[in-house]
Amino acid sequence: MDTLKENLQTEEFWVNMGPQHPSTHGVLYLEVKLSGETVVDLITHIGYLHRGMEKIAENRTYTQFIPFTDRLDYIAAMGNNLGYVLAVENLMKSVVNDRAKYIRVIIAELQRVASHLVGITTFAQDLGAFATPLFYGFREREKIVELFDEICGNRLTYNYMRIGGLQFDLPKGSDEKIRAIVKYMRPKIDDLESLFSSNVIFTARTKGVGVLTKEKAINYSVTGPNLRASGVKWDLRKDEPYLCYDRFNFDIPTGANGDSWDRYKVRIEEMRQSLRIVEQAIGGLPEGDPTVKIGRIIKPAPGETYMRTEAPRGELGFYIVSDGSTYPYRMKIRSPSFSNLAVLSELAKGIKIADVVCLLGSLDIVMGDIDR
Amino acid sequence: MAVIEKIPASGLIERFPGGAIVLATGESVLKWSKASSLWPLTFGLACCAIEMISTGASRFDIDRFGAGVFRASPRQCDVMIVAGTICVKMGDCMKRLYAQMPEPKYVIAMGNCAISGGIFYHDTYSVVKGTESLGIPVDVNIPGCPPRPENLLFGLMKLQEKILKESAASGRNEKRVR
Amino acid sequence: MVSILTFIVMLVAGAVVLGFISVSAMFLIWWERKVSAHIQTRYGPMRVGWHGILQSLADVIKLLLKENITPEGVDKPVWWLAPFFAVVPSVMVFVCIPFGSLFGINLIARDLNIGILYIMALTSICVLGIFMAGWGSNNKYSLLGGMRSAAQIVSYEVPLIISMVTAAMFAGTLSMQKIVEAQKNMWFVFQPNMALAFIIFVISATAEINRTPFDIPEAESELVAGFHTEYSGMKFAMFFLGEYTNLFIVSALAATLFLGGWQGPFLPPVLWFLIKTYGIITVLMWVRWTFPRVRVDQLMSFAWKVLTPIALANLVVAGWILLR
Amino acid sequence: MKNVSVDAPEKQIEIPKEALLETARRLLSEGFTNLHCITAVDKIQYMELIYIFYFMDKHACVILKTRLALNDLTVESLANIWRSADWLEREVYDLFGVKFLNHPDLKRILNPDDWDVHPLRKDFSRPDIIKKPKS
Repeated sequence: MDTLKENLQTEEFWVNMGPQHPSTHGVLYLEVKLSGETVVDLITHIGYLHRGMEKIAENRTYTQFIPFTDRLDYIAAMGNNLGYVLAVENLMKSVVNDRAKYIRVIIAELQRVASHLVGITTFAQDLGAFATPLFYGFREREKIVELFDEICGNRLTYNYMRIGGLQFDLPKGSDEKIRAIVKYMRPKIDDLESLFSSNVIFTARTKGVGVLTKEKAINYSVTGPNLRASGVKWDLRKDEPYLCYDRFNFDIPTGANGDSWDRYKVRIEEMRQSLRIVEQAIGGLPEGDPTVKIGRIIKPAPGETYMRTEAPRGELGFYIVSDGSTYPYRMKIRSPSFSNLAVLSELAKGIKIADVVCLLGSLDIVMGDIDR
Repeated sequence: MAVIEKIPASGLIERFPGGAIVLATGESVLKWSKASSLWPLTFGLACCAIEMISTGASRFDIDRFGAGVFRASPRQCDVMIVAGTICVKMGDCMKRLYAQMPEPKYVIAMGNCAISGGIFYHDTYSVVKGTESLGIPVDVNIPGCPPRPENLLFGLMKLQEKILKESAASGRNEKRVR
Repeated sequence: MVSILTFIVMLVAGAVVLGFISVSAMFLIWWERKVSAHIQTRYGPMRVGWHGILQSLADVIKLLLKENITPEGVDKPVWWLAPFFAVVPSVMVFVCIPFGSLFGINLIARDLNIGILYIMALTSICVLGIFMAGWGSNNKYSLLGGMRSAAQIVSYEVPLIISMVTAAMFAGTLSMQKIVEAQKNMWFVFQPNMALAFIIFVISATAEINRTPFDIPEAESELVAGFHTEYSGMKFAMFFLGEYTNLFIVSALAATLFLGGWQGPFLPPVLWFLIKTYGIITVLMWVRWTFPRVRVDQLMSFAWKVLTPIALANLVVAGWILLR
Repeated sequence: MKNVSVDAPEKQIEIPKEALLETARRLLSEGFTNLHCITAVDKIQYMELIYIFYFMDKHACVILKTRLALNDLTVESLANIWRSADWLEREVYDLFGVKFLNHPDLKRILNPDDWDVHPLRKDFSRPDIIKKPKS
């Protein structure tokens, strides 16, 4: 036995996950040091989708940059549109009329539902439930995408919000369609929840995996559903209401343990709350003309602004420095996934390689958002 | 082992009466099989990847055309759907992935970014200006930002047409990196 | 003269078996794509033939045409032999699977009197193919996949064999044909402790053939494609062939050992056998497209801490029932 | 609409770069536990670093600004206090070339490791960049 022990050697080895890997949500590159199945060390490499958005912003007028925000977090393009136009409006101190605000809220919340549907179902895909939940999620998402397609003419990159309002008003009859979507979506969300929550394997794979404590989450500046899953009741829609979120009733779901299960649960619950907001907003939709009133050339006074909004993946901030010209002098995009991903390498240490995939899926990152 | 260049013993078959017909049928069967079983590589780069998944999902269902088997390993794929912006850092990985695919292989450039850099053509320092500028030959370009799933399906059908037109043995002979 | 005739019969039988295996595997692949598609509310292959029935044929011809890459740094003999090791044993198992009878001929190549033993011996070799593929590929994903597969199959073989032994005990024989005949009056699955054995058998068989929720050797979201990451073209097709042949075998075994094999009223025995087998296969597919994957440590503890004790207890109960 | 703009003057503190670490520690002890964002602005004559802190329970926000001379782009790192600063500082280093002292792992994050340019500086140019014609 002793000679066997002398002759046997174990070796830790590095495995490269990505940039092309089925579960890295795009082009993330993880260097994982494994001892058997257990992760000893994990190094995250990003930048494989770095498109230089911040440099482009310096060479585009304020309006011209709106389409680029679509391509940041491409699963929730409307959320980015909204964050950007709010930041510029904040810089210009311009006010938007009520109808535009309500429509923005409706659109942003429907986008949140669509984004979480993708987030949850890709998470299930990462856990090995191959394709079925993903396709269910996409089937449901298709309803919302279809509506957006009708409203603004594109399925994924909308370019709908404008500085000072919206590109178009809602087309005729869309409030009925939105109501129908809310009605359709509620039982479907219950379905999805029962598909996952009542599954023993799903529960066993997610509970207690990748625990992110409250303190750590704040220290890493993790935001969005991931922060709330760690038990911090923090949602900009409630805590620093922008648009007209203060007029609606909704709850902020929080988790208790901050594990993958909680992150999934919080997202499910958030979808329900979003539908609640949509329902209230569509009920109280004021009359008016939400289309843009500000002229084509936008020239904010010199100054700086930082505006953050609650995008589906967390707090999306735009730091805009204006020098008084039609081009921004500098634009920093503080993207939620960037900070959310930073936590991965610490949480991954000591867990199994299969759990890394689970953890990554539960953080729900989008590479376009991280690399910009 | 090389690709099967042509039907084995084709010279011999041709000498028999009616052999040419057999050969022609055989060749069209081979082309048919290549065209109706295009397995794509799971290679989502950016925004277009979401539309690629949508194309695979219930509503559009790329599997109807036999192209629904998304393989994660480049060794088992036939077509690389370049779905998204190619960045400088990713360029080398992409070349390697393309080289790792076995012949015959095809490339679909999905979206403007994959064709030319698209919306990121100007003013940026880290975007490769399209798939072809990396030296990867493209069979079908699908414009759009992102193209709708219908467009991707149409592009796939165009690729199938192209395969059915070319001779069964055609393959590109690049130097391969293994 | 007789020996030549026997030889010809053997050749024909071999050709029939091989033909059946490949057609069955192709059908199963198409069936799996259709089942999964309908679970996912889509159609699946539609364009080649009626409802895409020729899809697998197109896939196979295409894979035959593909370039066969041998990556640098592979352990060549091991790498080349692995696909054969994955396929050949499962083909050999067909020797003693009782398909029933057609026009008075018993459709079983050889009714070995140690049938179950023979099958178990051969199915254990399949893991060798997977492990060789993992080891020879010079790829860390493949290596991990191969290691996982070895650990998994060794663990799940224990409950699998124990549950098969339960059936053999009730039948009082190891011969497959006789086991079927022993179920003439009642299928084994209708006895409570045999029903338990059946469930254990199906679970561990799912693990044996690496299907979801136990598909950790090829776990796509972790290991890209697991042990066959580096294989292309025909070698990859052979792994697929092996996988679907194994799927057929375990379902056929479950049908034979617990569901009365080819026994059944009205319909010809062959049809009964195929209905039962494909029924079980469809259930396994349903499971595959519904469940997530378990983690490797959960998988192991489930085998050793849950399945094996239950199977053992079940065996003891079966012995007590028989001795009573 | 409650204004979440942070450009109100009382929320901005401009400090010399030597005082950064000390100020940051004081902010932490006062309850500003969340270092939300770090960024830089190339003001051509000097480089401005911007730190955004949040006190989540009180909804308070502080923006720290510090100026760096172009010939001395070094500043003390906060990554050992706030883990979120780790990647954010690496990003600033990558895009602007500001060196953070005592950073645990200061290397490029977005751009390829072998680059020696810092693209978000105003004087950055590369021959392969195609300028968009101004309309």
